[in-house]
Amino acid sequence: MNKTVTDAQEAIRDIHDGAILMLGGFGLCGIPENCIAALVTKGVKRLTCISNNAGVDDFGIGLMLQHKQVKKMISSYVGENAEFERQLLSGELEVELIPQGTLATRCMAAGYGMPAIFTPAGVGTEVATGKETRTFNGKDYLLEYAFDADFAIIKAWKGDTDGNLVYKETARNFNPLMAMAGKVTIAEVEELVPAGQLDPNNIHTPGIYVHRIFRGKNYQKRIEQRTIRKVNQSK
Amino acid sequence: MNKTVTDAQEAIRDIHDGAILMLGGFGLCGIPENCIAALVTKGVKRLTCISNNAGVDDFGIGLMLQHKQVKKMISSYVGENAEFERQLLSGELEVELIPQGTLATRCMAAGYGMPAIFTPAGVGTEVATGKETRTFNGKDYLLEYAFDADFAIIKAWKGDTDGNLVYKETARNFNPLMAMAGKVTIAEVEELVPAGQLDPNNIHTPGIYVHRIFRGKNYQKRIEQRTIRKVNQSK
Amino acid sequence: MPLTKEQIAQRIARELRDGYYVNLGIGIPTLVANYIPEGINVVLQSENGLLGMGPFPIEGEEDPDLINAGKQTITTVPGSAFFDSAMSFGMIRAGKVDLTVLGAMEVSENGDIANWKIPGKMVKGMGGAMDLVASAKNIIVAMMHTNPKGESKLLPRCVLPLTGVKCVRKIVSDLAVLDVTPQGFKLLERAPGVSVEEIKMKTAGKLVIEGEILEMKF
Amino acid sequence: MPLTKEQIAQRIARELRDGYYVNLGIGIPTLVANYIPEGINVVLQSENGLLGMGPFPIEGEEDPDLINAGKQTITTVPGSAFFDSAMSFGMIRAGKVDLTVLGAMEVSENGDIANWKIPGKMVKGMGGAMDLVASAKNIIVAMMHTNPKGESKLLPRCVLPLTGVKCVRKIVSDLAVLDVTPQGFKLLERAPGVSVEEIKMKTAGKLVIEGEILEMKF
Repeated sequence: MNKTVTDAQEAIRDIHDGAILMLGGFGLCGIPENCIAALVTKGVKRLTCISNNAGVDDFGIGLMLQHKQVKKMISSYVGENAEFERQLLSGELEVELIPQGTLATRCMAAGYGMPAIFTPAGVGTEVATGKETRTFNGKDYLLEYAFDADFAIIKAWKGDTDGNLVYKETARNFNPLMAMAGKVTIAEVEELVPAGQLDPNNIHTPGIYVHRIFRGKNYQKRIEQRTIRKVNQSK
Repeated sequence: MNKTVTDAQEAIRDIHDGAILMLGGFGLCGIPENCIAALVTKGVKRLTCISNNAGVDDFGIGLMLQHKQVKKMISSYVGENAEFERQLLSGELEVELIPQGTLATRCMAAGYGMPAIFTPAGVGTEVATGKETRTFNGKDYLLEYAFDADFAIIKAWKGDTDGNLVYKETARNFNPLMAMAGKVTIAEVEELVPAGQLDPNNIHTPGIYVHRIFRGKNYQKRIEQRTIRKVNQSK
Repeated sequence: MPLTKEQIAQRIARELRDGYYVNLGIGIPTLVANYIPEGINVVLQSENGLLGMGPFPIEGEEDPDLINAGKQTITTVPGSAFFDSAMSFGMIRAGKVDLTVLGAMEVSENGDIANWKIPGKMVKGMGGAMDLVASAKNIIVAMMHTNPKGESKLLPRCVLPLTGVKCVRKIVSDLAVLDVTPQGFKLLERAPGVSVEEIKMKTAGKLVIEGEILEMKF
Repeated sequence: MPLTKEQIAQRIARELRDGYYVNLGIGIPTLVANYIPEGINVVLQSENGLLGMGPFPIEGEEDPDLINAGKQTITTVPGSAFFDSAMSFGMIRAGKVDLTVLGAMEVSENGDIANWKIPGKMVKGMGGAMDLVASAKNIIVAMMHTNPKGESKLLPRCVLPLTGVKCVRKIVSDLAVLDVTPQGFKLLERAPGVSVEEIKMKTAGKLVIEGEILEMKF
């Protein structure tokens, strides 16, 4: 069940104007750098992007914003991103801000064939506006629907030719959830190995969820908040 | 955050008559053998057991049935178990049979703080009797509630003193789901190591879900259907 | 001659397509794995938490931690992955499994299936069958055309408690291959030496016969 | 003297109990990790997918794949575990996290909190805050008692869009420690040298004062 494609360009070949995309990563950690670059080069437009964050001005999804490829962002935190703010305030960009756990669980729901889930996040806030509320055991929950995305574009640490994936540390974040949720799932990995070389006990995303996989190149892996302690400081 | 206890007896010390238990395993694969033996010795009664199967006549939960400790079984498949059938037909044992995926997902829902989930399993069948049905995108789903168990009793392959767990092969099955779902979760493991010795990328159940852990002894690991092929047979 | 169980499995195996993820139920469906056509790559899912199920082990290599949903000892193939039961049924519900093959006690002409309970007689439980039939995109039933008493198992309506409704797409019995269509059971092929007349006689549900019905070849 | 940010963190750290799983928000809450009392073992959860967060790395050991929810480079302690965001918020929703410490722009006397949006001015998003406040068993807010204009941030009702309702249990500000009770903000302790009078003046919401209010000691 070989799922390999040569590169990002081939992997995203059929992503069309107006597509709904999920993009993995938390901040700039674990983002599909190669696919984002290829989407910018391809110049595909009017995208809806479901992603926890919108990158920074000159990296990650920020690059797609710079090139005005994004019609709508569905995110939980859009942080420090001047171009994002400019497009938002000018009305060029539509933005739906949703709680991070809701974002994660709506991805999981799609991957698990659950049409909707209940979460207490946002009850009593403007997030609840227009949503169905339901009480279970005296606590209120919002009904939130599974996402319906055309493509999930994710980044893993290691992958095999069958599409099995392993993530590294906190670069896992939304990647395995979105991997399960896309109608077509595209995975870029730092290391691509033949099927059989990953420990089947430690696969984070089984290959059944992955349609295309390739080894990415020239990862920058930028750090947003480089924070260090002095060597003699205990904490 | 040391969660270790000395043995099964100490681990189950406060399991009381009438308690609702979850017990991990699929058939006899990955069942908490030590805890089951301790429950039999302790003689605790009127238990409700949520477990995919009910063991065989003389092993697994079958032992607890033999000693008439079980008031109610919630399972998906109760297979070949003469004593089970006898108690069921005589009315001694209450049984709720539910679809396997529903069982799994109701455990997960408890562990993920979701009060209920939607599944299409059982729509149009007697499983749907008395349950709320809801249509999403033209397909019918049943509303199924998260389980509410006093204790989850599970078996892992390796564990560390902080309660982090790793399962082996298909002995994983319901164990990680039940681990998340118990008010008190008791894990028995084949190998217990100091915190820090398991790869944090490959933890199946994070220690936050586990309250007590101990190294089990004398595992029998019985095989229900020993099936082999001849050496020169390809399949 | 009615098909043997092996031939039913062999016929079903011809429905496999390259790249399929397939869930095979207990009994005849398990045998389908022995007849996967040359050049066709499929991955077998076992709902107890495995993708990439391999053949049964050779003697001495049985691993009690490695079983299929029928609780048989098995092996894995390269590229396999283990996961928990929630993810397993998650991928089933999400339609990631391309084909499900399972047995049945009864199938109705509108595609209902009954295979988990005989009231007052048998109460083993539905296991994962209700989840599978509620979600699979493509369901093929492998079964005998009649029960041991000679009564048809292809009915206008199921008598036994249902496992799922309007879900079966195709039936491969010992006598015939049939599609479940809005018009009823559509006869596609017959077992070598079995007449259309015999199939008619042994099918209680509505049977649609159009044109010549060819014999299966093995 | 009002407390410094470090002192607020230090005071909050005294609320930690042995065995707690704790989620620390961005800003002052992050500093709480520096003051965990001797003999108290806590495990820090970072909602981007980590249990067992350790201190910041030393120079040269920053790992871009290892960050906290504030996107800062971090390290892990022995016994740590990584997981995806669904499990992370799953354990939060299921009440497995014993204590959440986060910042606020406003808190109301009934425990409502606002900390994610200033209409027309700031739209960064709620991140995980709404999930945390909707589910945490015990929420402590770390904040300045007043905003830069000197206006109270402890209000009868929040003016800004809410993050969560009736969820805050305790506030540690630069001036005081207060519990949120059915009667309103109950003053428990005051910063060294800060008078009850000043706290009264700077608390717009209902303030409950019973008996002598002791100074915090550092």
